[in-house]
Amino acid sequence: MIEWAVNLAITVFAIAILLNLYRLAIGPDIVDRILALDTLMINSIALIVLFDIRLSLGILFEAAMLIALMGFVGTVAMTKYLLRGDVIE
Amino acid sequence: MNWLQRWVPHPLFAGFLLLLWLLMNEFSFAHLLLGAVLAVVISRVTQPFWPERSKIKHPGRLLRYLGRLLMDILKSNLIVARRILFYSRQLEPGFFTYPLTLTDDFAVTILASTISLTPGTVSAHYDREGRCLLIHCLHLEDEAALIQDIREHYEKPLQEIFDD
Amino acid sequence: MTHLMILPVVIPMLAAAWLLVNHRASIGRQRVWSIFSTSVLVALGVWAVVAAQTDYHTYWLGNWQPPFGIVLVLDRLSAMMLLLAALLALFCVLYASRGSDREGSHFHALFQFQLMGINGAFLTGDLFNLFVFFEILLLASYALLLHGGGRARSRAGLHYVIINLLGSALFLLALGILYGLTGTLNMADLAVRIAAASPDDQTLLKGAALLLMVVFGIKAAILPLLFWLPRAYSASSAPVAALFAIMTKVGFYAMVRVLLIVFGLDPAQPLNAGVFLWLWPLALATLGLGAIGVLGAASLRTMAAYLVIMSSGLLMASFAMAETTVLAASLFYLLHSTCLAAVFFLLADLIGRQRSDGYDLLSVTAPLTHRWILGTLFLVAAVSMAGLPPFSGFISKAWLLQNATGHPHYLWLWGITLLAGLFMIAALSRAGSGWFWKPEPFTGRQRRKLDPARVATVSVLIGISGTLALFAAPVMEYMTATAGQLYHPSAYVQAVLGEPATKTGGLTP
Amino acid sequence: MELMIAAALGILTTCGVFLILRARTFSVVLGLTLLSHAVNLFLFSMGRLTTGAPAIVGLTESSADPLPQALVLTAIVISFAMTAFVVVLSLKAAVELRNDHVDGENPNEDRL
Amino acid sequence: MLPVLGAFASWLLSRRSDGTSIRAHALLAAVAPFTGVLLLASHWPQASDQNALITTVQWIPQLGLDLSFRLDGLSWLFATLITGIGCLIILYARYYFDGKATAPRFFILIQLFMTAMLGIVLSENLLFMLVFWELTSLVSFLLIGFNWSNRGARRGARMSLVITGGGGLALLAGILLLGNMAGSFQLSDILSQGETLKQHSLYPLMLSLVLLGAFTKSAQAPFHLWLPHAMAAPTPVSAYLHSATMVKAGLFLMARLHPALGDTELWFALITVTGMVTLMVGAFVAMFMHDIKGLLAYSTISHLGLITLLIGMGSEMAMAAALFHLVCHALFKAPLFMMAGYVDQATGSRDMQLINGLWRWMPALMIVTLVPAAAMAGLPLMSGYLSKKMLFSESLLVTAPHWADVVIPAWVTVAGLFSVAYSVRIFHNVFFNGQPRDLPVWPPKHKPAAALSPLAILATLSLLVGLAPQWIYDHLVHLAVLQTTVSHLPAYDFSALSDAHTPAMMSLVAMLGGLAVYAARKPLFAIHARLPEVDAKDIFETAMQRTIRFSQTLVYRLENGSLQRYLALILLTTVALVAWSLLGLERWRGPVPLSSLNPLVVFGISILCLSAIGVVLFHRHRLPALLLLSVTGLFVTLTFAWFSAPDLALTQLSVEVMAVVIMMLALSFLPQSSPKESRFPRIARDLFVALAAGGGVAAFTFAVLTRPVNSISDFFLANSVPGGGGTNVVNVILVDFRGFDTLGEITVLGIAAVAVFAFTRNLNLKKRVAESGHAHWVAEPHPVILQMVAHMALPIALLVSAYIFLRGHNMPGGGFIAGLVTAVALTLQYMAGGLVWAQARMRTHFRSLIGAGLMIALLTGVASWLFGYPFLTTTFAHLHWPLIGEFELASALLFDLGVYTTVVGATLLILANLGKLMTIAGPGKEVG
Amino acid sequence: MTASSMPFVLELVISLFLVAGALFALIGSIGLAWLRDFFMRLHGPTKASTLGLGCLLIGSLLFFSFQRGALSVHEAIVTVFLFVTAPVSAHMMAKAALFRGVDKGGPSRNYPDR
Ligand code: NA
Ligand code: NA
Repeated sequence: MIEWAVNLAITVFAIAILLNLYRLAIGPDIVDRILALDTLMINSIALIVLFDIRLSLGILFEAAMLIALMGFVGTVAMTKYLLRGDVIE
Repeated sequence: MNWLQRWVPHPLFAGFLLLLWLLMNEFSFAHLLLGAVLAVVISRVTQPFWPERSKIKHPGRLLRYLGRLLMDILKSNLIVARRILFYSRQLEPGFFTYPLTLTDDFAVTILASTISLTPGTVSAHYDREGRCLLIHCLHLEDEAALIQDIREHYEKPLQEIFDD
Repeated sequence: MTHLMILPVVIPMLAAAWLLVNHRASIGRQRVWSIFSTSVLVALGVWAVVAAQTDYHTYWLGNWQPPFGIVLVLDRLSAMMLLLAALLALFCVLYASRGSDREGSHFHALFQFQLMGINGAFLTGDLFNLFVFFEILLLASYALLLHGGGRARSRAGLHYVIINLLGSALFLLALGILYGLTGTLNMADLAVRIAAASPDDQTLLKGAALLLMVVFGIKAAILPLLFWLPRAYSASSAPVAALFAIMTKVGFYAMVRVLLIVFGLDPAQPLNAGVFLWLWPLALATLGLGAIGVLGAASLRTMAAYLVIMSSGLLMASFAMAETTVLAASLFYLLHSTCLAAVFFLLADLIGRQRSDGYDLLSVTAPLTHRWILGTLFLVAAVSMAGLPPFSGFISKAWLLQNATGHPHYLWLWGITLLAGLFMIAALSRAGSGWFWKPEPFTGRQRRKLDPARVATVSVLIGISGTLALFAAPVMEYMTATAGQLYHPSAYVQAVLGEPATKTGGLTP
Repeated sequence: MELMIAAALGILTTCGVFLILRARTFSVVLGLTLLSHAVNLFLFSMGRLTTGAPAIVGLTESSADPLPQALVLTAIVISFAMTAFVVVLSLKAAVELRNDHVDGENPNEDRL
Repeated sequence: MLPVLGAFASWLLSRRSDGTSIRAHALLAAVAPFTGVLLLASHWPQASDQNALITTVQWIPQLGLDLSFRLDGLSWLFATLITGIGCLIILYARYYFDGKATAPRFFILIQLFMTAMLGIVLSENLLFMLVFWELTSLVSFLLIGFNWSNRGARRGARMSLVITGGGGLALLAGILLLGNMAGSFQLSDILSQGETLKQHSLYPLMLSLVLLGAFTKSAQAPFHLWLPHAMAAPTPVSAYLHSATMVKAGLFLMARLHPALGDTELWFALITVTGMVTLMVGAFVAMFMHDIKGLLAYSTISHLGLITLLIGMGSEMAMAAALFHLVCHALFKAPLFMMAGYVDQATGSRDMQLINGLWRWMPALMIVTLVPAAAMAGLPLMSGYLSKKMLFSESLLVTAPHWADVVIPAWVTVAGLFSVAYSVRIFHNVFFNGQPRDLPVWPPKHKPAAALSPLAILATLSLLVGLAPQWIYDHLVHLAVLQTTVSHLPAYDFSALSDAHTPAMMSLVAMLGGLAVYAARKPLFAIHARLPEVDAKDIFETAMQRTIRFSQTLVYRLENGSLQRYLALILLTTVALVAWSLLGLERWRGPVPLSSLNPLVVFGISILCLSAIGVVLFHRHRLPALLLLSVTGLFVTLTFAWFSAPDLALTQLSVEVMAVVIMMLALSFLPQSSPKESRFPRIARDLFVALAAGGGVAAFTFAVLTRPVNSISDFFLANSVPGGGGTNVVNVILVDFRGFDTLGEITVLGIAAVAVFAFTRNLNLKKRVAESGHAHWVAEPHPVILQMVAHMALPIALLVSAYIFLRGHNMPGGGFIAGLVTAVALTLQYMAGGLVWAQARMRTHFRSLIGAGLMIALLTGVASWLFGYPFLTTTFAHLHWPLIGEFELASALLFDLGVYTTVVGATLLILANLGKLMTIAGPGKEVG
Repeated sequence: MTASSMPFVLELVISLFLVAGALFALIGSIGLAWLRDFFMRLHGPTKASTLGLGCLLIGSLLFFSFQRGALSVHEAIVTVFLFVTAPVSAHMMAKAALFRGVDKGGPSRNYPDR
């Protein structure tokens, strides 16, 4: 049952990712794209976690952690850039 | 206690780090020792980066607050899901300003995060001088009721935790 | 296994790291450390040349046996290159220490990193490790190229960097193909496995060999790949450009090493034959273009850059002849051309500083001070560079042409080389007469002082050219033995892998 | 799957190469990044592709080839260093040359 | 013979220190050649012996280049001429340079030149001879450019160097071929192999190259152009180099090699025709020269042509005539040049239209000039008469090619006619022909009578030759002739010559015709003046300029500063070469069966490709392109994660984010978007290149993936735990098996950071490219809420990186990733709190951190020496301590610490310095 | 996967968490894709996706805790991290949007104008 659930979840997340990409592609504003990317990051964490379960490895936690950290930092950097024209000032 | 304060400026946080370390690793005496060392070293090294003078007076109440927050998140997520899926056309979004009574920046941060996490609202801007939060609401019906709700549910408890 | 072998990498790296840790040290102290480190490298180079006379020396890094661990191999070629690089670097660092190291930040640290990269590239016996050292030496060279700043440097540097990044990508592609088909990275092991590969695989491997030729060709400056060079070299500061004289030679070295060892083990059907087929016309065209560029150059630095291209063309063309004796001669020519190219870059600066106007532009006629000393230096350098007797230029060119006669198409090499020589004579005589004869005597009130240390550095470097000619016989003996060693890859393989190379199928644990 | 991977690497390479042939530094940097992705994936796939078998002793029965992974790791780091360098360099060039073209129009413009 | 060289060397050294009077210089300079003459005289017995005297010292045996000298009749003759005339030239120069500061330079150079010339004629080894050959070109370059402030001198010098130097290169090729064919460069070996050499298939090429060298040196048409312009040199130089010595080097070479290479049809055709053309061109042009030295130069060309013609005929008698005339020419041409110099210095001009009737002012000069001028005209009783008659008689003997038997005699007669005309002219025009006109110096300055002595001596010698030809021939020339021919002929019989009838008739015709032509000079000059003026120097300069301009254009067109072009070229070359190499591939698909498709992989890979294409489509809009690039990076990460490479996934991800942040930092200085610039053809070209490259990569991927491989990786899997002490094999490879790579990798990172520091240190940003927003109230520099969370995140991130660092040896992670996590967390502080705020809280300098990290890694490696192991050997131990339990200590961990430290330092150094560009820290202030 | 040895209830719970998480995330992404203006779109991802991932991570936590026989809280750390950072990301993005005047004439009332 878990396998079935995992596959379903993966499919759903894949659809979610496609929706994110759709938003990323059409924008219209750059902020929309950033938001889409941020969401995409979260959904990829989910994919990574699902890989981990599906492959029964239990070693992809750091990857999930890192995507979370990096996604956050990336989003902050981009928004700061939009706000200030610079990232570090 | 002077030396302790010098070595462990944020004992609470150091303890949190140690706990985190033990959760990440399998428990053993070696890890306890290592975790303690890391907690002390890291909290000392990062001390200069810490926000100034925010003191959590009642850690217990904070835990209770977080627990309630979790439930609210769950509950209101369902509401938002319903709105997004079925009523997206009827939504009447809008901004409103929430006047703050909290003064501590850290407390305000928690409040703003709470507002963002609870569905329907996102805090968009914190005006430090004007002492207010700019909030976007997915479905803005009654502004006053919403402000009252936030004040009762979240701001008051936070005020108690940080107690100023 | 002597630890001296790793020192050419460790010493400069240690020096560089130390310079970074003490980044607040005064420039004087930085110079002392840098010069000291470089001098140690010269001593190590001498040791290496002496040690390499007897046999191959290998060094197992991390005590892991090849092909699993990375191995350093010291043979005659790498020893000679180590010594050459160290000597050249010593002159460059001495010259730079007269002031140009102050123009930007961390000259000496970057310089030492550069040496580390170069020496590592010479020593390593592992193809991926070669890639890593290439990156080190390239990145350091990017930084050194831009040392001092300025518009020209920025643009030339940008081009140089981007082209070399493309080169690095191609290098990795080639490495991927090699690993994907043979499952190993050690050059000796690769040689064994490539020789034993199925004909079908060998076709793909030949593709990898050509990719590598392009990669090394970019660095060594072969015709359609070299257009980054003139500006990059002419834009950089004099001591850096002088050090860069060895950079194209690193490309050449890698070409020789990889094509002869990795793709040349099977004497019946060496895979490198296909590469030589292309290398030959391209290198000849390079030689020709270099000659045209020398004639068309607008400044002495640009001219020197084209001289570098010319010498690269000649080196690669002679290498493409795939004969032991020719390779020996081209190695001798390598020594000569490296020193002389460096001399020209330094001379351009030396002269430029003494001219009242135009720096080293050929189109500008400006009075200069110390006409006699500079003129004499220029004359001697030009004579040697143009291949006129009695300096190393003549000796090396004559030997090269003479040894080339075994090749069926050697007359092409002869013709283009000699024509290039004529172009060089025309260009250099034009430059020299325009600078030293044409202008009025210097009348400016402030007589610029000629830095005796800089002059001495350049003079000694020129002196090397004379010395090379005077003691040509023993040097040629060394080169002949070196070329012989290179055309005997099975000995290399045996020295590295410790068992007869005739065994096919590679090694498995 | 091999065909799919090959096609993907081909597309990545195509995109990267096309971008490095553009006339602005930023596009070139983008292209180089894409190209390095392609190359890294290529080198990685040269150890053959396996799923669910990380090269950790004792975790699974079979194991992926660890060597290309180590190589790619090195390559990633190096290309990161290079990217940082190129970005700063193109910034410097853009500031000093007052435009971000990589095409030199006048060959004599900055010979000196 | 070595003392001669030794004398020069020591002389050159002593020369430097003394700067006294010109007399001392000249005296000193004369010592060597005079000694040389004496030495040569003393060696006459050996030279007259048929066997050559050979001395050899080995220099470069590999090259066949030995310091080897040969003294035989031919070299003796030339050496005597060189040293003898050299003495007189020095004597002449003593007066010529009187009171000039440049005299010492002249004496140095003339000595050097003499050495080189002697080297040419005395070398036994042909390569060694070439050394001297080129040396003469070089020194003559310096001598012609002696008056360097004169434009003509510089141009003339360059021209002569290019032509003779070029000829030298051809000669080098020829000699190398010759040596290769003969197996030696020693003359004795070569001369003994004449037949073999002539049979060789490369003989024509070799001969052409050698002759090219000889012709350029001896100013044979069409390479004669340099000689007239070499007249810019001081007159002693012209008298010595351009009449007696250097130009004779080519003749010497031809004579020297004649026994080995001569007597073939090719030899005859090449040399004779060249000689004939030169003879005529020189004689004809000389007639119309108004410059005395110009006339002499062209006459020299003509005479050189004549000698060449004789050598080309190749018979014993012709050879005898050639060498005899060579001696005669040296003896009469040198004094004529001296006369020209004398007149030039006295009157300040060399124009014969101005100089007239000097006999009244310089009667002595007139008298000493009479003999050589007459000899040049070939008047009876003069040396020139005899040699010309020899020529005429030889010309009659040539019958070999059909055309030659009439053409050559007629030709030489006409040339003789011209030579009479110009000889008469030089004498008559200078000393008679009315009054001088507008001379710059008037009245003419006089020199001491002794200044005429070298002229007088040479004139006397010339006269002697005319009077006693047989004696001179027997004692000087005959020995030389013996060396130039194969057979051993009896001595030339001059009495037989005087009986010959036809030559005498030809002489008479030439004489009368010459006088007639001279008489008709006025209308001839008028006709000549109307002809378009052709200045060889201009032709040469124009040709030179054209070549240079062509080179420049070509080079600029190729190296046009377009990175795109360079890259496209590289890529096309690569594609073409690789495609060529794969032509022989039988099948792309290897034996390994294809694996089935997984929908997840299809999904991921598709998005990877789509996002890459998206980057291309959006590339002109910076920020969206960057976002799409992030997506690409993310999916590369996911690919690594899926295909069993967790370490790679972690690294790729962290690196990606850092790279994007860095790009964004830089982006604020670059234009936010760029206009559409490329036109369709350009895009099509780029698309083609890109598709070709992509296709290549795809093809290789497919080909390799479907083939089996036997990798060395099993060793790593097997030895990771027992040998490296870690279960994460990738990490063990990184810190142990291939730790050397990692050492290099962090070095690269360190260099990049230091370089970024160096670049940004003095970067001046004039303007800030910020967008003009209308709502600055939201754009606080450091949003409070962000600050709070960022600060909280730092210790947690540090803890996580400690975790990742420590377990990296056994699980995915390691120093590099840990370092990046730390760096990212610290970067967050910079973003949230600002550069100044964060920098104030940093307790170390990043550069020190980089250095320290590198040193930790390096010293960990060095430490293994202490235990007698090679660099970077690791060790590990499982320790058991009470209470703590069992734990592992690996030296690799220390190495990894170095990696960690370097990564943190490098990343932050880059970020902080990029960040500082727009802050109050500003340029100039160091950050990190 | 070692699901066979797992108690059914646990399996069910884990599956529920996984599927619920996925659905929440999907709703968030649907919101992102379909809602009318930027500020509305901002709500979906910051909450629904975060919660969805939270559910998923709890599922994973349960799965690996059972598999290893010990509490595995790594996922919890990720969850906490996400819950802490998501509001800040949203805050920053909202600021940026306000700064740029995104969707100024859009459906959101009381658009602040200072
Ligand atoms: Na990212
Ligand atoms: Na977020």
